[in-house]
Amino acid sequence: MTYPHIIFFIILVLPLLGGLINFLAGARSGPWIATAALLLSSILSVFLLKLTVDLPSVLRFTWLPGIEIGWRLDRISVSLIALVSFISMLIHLFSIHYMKDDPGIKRYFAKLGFFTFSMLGVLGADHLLLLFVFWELVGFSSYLLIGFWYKNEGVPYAARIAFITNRIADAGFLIGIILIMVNSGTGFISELQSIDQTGWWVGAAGIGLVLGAFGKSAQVPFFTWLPRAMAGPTPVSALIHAATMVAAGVYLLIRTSVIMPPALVSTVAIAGALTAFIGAFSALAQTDIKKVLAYSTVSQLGYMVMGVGVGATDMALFHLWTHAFFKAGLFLSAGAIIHYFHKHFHSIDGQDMRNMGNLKSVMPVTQFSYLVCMLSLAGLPFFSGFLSKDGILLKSLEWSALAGPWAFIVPVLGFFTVGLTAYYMGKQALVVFYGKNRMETELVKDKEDFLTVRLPLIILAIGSLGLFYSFNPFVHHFQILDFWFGHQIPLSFSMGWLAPAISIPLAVGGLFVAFRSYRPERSFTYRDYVARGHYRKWSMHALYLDQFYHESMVKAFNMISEIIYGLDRRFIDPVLNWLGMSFVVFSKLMDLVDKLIVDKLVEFVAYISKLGGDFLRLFHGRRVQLHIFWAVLGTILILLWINNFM
Amino acid sequence: MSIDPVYGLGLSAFLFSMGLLVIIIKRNAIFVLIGIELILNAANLNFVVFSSADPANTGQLFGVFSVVLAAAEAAIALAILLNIFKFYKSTDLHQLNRLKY
Amino acid sequence: MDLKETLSGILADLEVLTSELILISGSVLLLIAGLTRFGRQTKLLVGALVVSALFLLDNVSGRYFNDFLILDPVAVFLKYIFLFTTAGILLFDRKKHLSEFYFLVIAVLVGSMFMVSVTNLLLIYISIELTSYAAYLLTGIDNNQKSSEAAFKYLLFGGVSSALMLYGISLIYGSTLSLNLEELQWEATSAGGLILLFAGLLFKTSVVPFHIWTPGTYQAAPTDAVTYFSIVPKLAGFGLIYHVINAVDPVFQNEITILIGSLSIITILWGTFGAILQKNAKRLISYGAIAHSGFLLPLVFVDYGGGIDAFGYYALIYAVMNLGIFYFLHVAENELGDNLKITDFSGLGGQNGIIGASVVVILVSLIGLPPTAGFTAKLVMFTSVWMEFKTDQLMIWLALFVMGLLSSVVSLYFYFRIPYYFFLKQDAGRKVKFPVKNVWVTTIFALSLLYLFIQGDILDNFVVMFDPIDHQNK
Amino acid sequence: MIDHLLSLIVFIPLLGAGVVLFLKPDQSAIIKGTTLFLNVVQLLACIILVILFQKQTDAASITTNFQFVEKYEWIRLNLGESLRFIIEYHIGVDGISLPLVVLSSFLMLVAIISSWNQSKQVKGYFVLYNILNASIVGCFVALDFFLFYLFFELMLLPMFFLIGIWGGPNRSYASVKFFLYTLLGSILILIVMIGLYLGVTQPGSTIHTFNIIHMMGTENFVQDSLLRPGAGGTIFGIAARYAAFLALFVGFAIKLPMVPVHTWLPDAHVEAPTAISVILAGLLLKVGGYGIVRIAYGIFPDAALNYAYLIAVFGVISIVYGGLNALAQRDLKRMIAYSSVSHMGFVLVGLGALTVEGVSGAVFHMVSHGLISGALFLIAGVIYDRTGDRLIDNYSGLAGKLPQYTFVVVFMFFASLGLPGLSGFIGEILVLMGAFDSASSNGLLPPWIGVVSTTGIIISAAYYLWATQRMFFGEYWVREASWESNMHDISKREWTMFIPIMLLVLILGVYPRFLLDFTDNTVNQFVNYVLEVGANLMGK
Repeated sequence: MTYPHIIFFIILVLPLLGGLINFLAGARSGPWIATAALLLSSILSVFLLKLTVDLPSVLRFTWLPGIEIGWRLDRISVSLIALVSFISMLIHLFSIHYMKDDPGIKRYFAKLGFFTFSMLGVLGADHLLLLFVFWELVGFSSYLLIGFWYKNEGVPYAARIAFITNRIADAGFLIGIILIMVNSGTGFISELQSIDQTGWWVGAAGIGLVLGAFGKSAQVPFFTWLPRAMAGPTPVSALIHAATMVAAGVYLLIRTSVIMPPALVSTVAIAGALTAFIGAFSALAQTDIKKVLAYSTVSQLGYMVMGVGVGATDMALFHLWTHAFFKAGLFLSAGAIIHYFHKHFHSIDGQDMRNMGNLKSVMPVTQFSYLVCMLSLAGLPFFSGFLSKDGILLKSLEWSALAGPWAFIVPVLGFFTVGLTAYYMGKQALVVFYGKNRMETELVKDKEDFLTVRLPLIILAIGSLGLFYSFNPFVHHFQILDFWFGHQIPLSFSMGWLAPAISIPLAVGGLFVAFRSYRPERSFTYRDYVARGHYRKWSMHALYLDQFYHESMVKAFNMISEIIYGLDRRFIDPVLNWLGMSFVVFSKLMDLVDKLIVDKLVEFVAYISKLGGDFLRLFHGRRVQLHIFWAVLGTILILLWINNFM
Repeated sequence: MSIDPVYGLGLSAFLFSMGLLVIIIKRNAIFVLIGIELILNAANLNFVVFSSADPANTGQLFGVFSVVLAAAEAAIALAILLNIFKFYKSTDLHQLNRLKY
Repeated sequence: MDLKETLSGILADLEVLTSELILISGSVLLLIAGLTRFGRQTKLLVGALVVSALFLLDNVSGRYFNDFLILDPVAVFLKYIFLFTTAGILLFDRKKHLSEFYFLVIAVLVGSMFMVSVTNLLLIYISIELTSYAAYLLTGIDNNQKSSEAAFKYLLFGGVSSALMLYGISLIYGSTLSLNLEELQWEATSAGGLILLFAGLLFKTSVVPFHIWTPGTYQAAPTDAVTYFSIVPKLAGFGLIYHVINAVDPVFQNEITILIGSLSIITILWGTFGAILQKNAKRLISYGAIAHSGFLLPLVFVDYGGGIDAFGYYALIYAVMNLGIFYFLHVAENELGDNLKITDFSGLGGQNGIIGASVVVILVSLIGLPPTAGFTAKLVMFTSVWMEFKTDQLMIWLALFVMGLLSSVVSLYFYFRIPYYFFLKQDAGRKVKFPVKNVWVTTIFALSLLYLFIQGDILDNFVVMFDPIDHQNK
Repeated sequence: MIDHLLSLIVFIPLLGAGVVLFLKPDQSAIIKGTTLFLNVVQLLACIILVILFQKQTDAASITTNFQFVEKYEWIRLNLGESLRFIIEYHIGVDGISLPLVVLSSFLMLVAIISSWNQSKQVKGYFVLYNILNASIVGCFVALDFFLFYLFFELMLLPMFFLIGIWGGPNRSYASVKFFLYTLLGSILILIVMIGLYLGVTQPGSTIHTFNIIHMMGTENFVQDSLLRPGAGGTIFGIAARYAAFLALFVGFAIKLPMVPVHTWLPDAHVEAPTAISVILAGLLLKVGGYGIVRIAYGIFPDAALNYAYLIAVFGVISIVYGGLNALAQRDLKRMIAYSSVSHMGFVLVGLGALTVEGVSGAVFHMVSHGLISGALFLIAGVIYDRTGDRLIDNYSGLAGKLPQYTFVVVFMFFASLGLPGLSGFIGEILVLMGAFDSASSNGLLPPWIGVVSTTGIIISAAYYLWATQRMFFGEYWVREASWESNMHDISKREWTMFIPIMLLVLILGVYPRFLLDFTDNTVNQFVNYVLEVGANLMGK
């Protein structure tokens, strides 16, 4: 048990202990204990980072006879451990405010602690099996947290769909793991390079791993559960469905992309790009503040997966890092808004953007951090988002140049999504914070508590500033990154300037278009914006507002996004339901077969024997002479039978 | 002059089948008993006919024993029949159906 | 052979028959005692008689009364069983006609003892008739309407079958001109005669064509009479079949084996499937008894060495089982009234758990499940059938093997209806408590079945002495 | 006393039965007390057994691997001079049967606590209960086929009455069905037993024997026996040895239960009282599995190799079919019963794979399923005691009213669907590894078996979560208002049942070598035995 591992175990166990102690302690002091535990573990993780700066420390032990598993702390895992524990600490802090008057607060913090524990386990594990153990625990804790308010209608269903979708992906993941363990003899991630990759099983195992990653990181076929997971408390969405859990899939891809065959890697790239595009489009038509952020997460994850696909694993990791900060920031500000509405305007739906507006007057700090994170997400220079996203786009350009003509779809989708992202984030910022207040009643001035609300928002906002990572805003080579992720190979792009040249105008253009249609003066029209179902009526409104050129672009946008969204709501999601339903119908059939055929067989045998009984009873009638007759007949038969042998 | 044994056997076979017929057909219990006696006597006849060929004449010995036993059987049968008559007031076999299965 | 020599020979051989002689004279004394005031001690007298017969029965084997009487270990073993059963009958408490009843019981006993030790045609006929006549009277002993009707029907059926037998014997005599079966030559008339002889034997052992009388008679006759003639004459009949087949043995072809095999299969199936719908408890057990005769028949017929040992083992356990189950029915009749329906048992499980448990043990033994001796009996029986199948490869033995196993599954269904109503059905109406004496006797029967299972090899020193008499080299 | 430890473990409950027999029916407290005390003594004896058990024995092969062996001559019968056979009281325990013995005495203890407030005919109940305990433990330790068959049948009688008298509404149908199904299976086993004991003699003598170890030795077969390896004989067209193996396999598969012959399980479970369901699911199913490993695989290794693929296919069918059926159930207990069918399918796949991971996974899964399904039926019992109704749709939102109960249910449901960190996952992962490994190592199973059985974990997730969602989440609502009054949370008595099981499930989940160290050595020898001996027998 080397020295770093002792510290790692302390970091690992602290959140769990914090959660348990809080569960036992009173409702007042419990949450603070949990947050303190998280603070301690994030400090320790920074200290751990310094310890493992040069050589990774490995610990191995036999878990099952003949199977050895273990932990490995190298630069990537420790830095992510630091990220997760830091973000989780901020979320804990915010949750104290957010969940103050909720009866189940003790249960909430216990579950949050359990989640952080399992997430850290995923990051520390070296053996695929150990990773799978914590992988499932992460899925389980997300199920618990999504279904936290189990009394509300639709929440348990959302939790169940989330867990089952994850479960389906994890089944594929498990098959992949077992194939690797059985055929290559070792399951250690660090030894994946060394195994010989001939044999049919490598492809199948690769697909399994990709399946697992796509399930957890909500990529194309599996992303339907993420918007539904918004049913959980907002800090939960911030921590799990923005910063950490969904990133686990990307982390897995980064770790195991080594053994995947090249064809598979390029499909991953395309899938990532596609998800980015679909996520962005679906976010356009949303009215619920959290749904917009959820779809934007899907789209950003698409970027990371695309990054891994095109070979820019370090850029993808960096995007994961920055995305954790600004997306958590966005979600927490959304959480602050929802909490504000919940406290003051109980009757009005706190999540619907249509009755917000001019909230900047009421929540200045939230508005500031929201703005910073939003711009970082949109990818404007001087912000962290720009650095990481453009790194990926640059690499995708270079990759597509090498990969061949068909590969250009990836960068095209990537750049197009930059514009879309800028558009819907700009729209959301304008609609929520600027313009006039769209509610009947007047906004109530409410001073947010500094420590539990403002501090996390400010920290996250700072975290998503560009200069935090590199002094020169345009150069993708980052000194700070070296510190965090170890020595980076400098990006020697021949067309180093091309990516920013395309992405910046797109981002600014997207923002401008959003500004055009949701200027503060005009944002009042957003009040009766009715999307799903009556979508036609809304697109009409947008139509006469803008000139024909502009209007065709907007309507086209809405139509496609509505189709995409429709696609999601009517086809993919129902597919899973239908699958569920078919399971039920099919199993009802099975049950019927069970009752009809197999049981009836037994009854049939019983019936036959009863029939036999009846027939025999005839002989034992009452009249003796009949008996004698049968007996004599029997003897005669025997005599006949014998004499044909004589 | 000695009678050819075949005739004796033929007669006893005839008696045997008549006895069987009486047992099966007749309704009255006494006739059934008579039927049984007929078969027994057919067997006796057989014995006597066969013992003619046997120097030790064991057939006739057997005949004597079977007559004695037939008498014993008749005695027991009639005793039980008497008992039946006490209850059923008739010896008609079709009446004897108290024994439901 | 002058008279004096034969007489002295007879006198010398007489001491072999001491136990039978004691029984006969005792029974006559019994009748006389019945008339005087000693009547109350009849049970004691019968007990003394049986015990003395037991002591005087010596394990001797040989040919006596110049081949009229042939004793071998099988006969002696069966005699021991008969005497134990008679002692068992004493346990049944009987109120009316005490001395006449035991006189007839001893008559049947003596008849059966002779049946197992003769192969002479005349003595076969006499011993069968003696047993049958005593059995007819036993059935009618209670002198009520139902039992006298049953007695008369039993008599008619028995009379016809013994008449057929006599006719058969006359044919056999015709072909061999001697009363000794060992000289039988295998040709048309003697074959026919043998089959008719079997008619009488099958009647006694209630095997298929001649079993139709069993359910009616068992249902109507008094239970202790039924117990007696469901064990002693039946086992004696099997003993006699064994001796007849041994006497005629060398002449046999495979056809006779197939005939006997198919008869036993039909008997087993008839007994098992007949029992399924029965409502009356005694009638149900009678069908079970038919099935058991089906199991016993092949054992006497199997010619590989172990068959007869298996028969000895099965016969003893069959006797104990039947004594046990009929004793319980006898006790139940005293409590719940005559003509016992199975449904009458419902709800009794509550108070009298112990007697219920012992009945379950006895029934489990009748089915042939492990913890009881019934299982070892069935195991030993199936082993002999399997060994026989291996020696002469006749498919009939395999069929018998499979049918036997299937019937024990089905037999579970109908045998378990008694405890099913006893325990599972609730009928709070009647408060019935079995007297302690009866409970303890039933438990003894159950425990003896369990003990026979645990200590299987006490039979060994009985059975091991079975070396069949070699009939051929006199 | 040490070398009679095993007999002690088997006969303590019988002593209990004897003592209870002589108590009067109304002394129910004393009856329960003695039974509980004796069961605790039995558990202590088991713990001593575990302590003294040597994990690594230097035994050459599976047949000499047994410890605590006791062998006395019991019955010596001879039928004619040609057939003398001997039945011995021969018991012993090895790596595979030890965990099952400890599991049975532990679950029996838990079931006593669960049947503590049984009020109807208490004396009869506990006499039968003790006999059941003795016969189950006897089954796991018997090394003589006759003794094994004796305990195998002895188990049926108490179960028949326990379900029949103390069961639910139409209990009589369920108990008769249970009895007939299992008896049919045991008849098949009886036929093979007779064939075997006629064919096998003690080494160096002509006395036939029932000893399983001798039956495993191929040299002990008599020359003309049908079942002698290499003997050409065929029955109904199949080679004699293969036909015997199939008969044994079907006989035990009925008990397992395997899919086509499983329909007795849901009825028996729905009607059985809670405590008896725990024993039925926890132990009786394991006897089936154990029988296949010890008797069917042990005596006919060549047939086991020949039919390994068939067994695995039936295992997979059981997994999927059981799972789908569980999804369709409206009664909680019936759903759990079908989930048992699905889980035992995993055991079959593990046994079919015949790799070290597969078989140790199967044994581990049997123990873990015993614990988990025992707890699941206790859970169903908790609801049933309170409201007398088990339909899932009659409840909603119980989490609010019974928080502790919900915690236990979620814990057990996730243990059963194989959440890592709990024992269910270890069993499944080992079996799946065995299935995939066998495709490459001994080529018995194609890879698709592993893939399809992995879908099993999805289906189990589906029906467990659907049940939790309908019963425990959402707004609080109960069908009859009358149930409101006794909807109290888990009582202290019930916690004493749940805590030990949950602890064991957690310990086995986190540190499985706690159990696998015991079974590892025996499983290795077992797999080598089956593969080597089987292969050269098939060759012959």
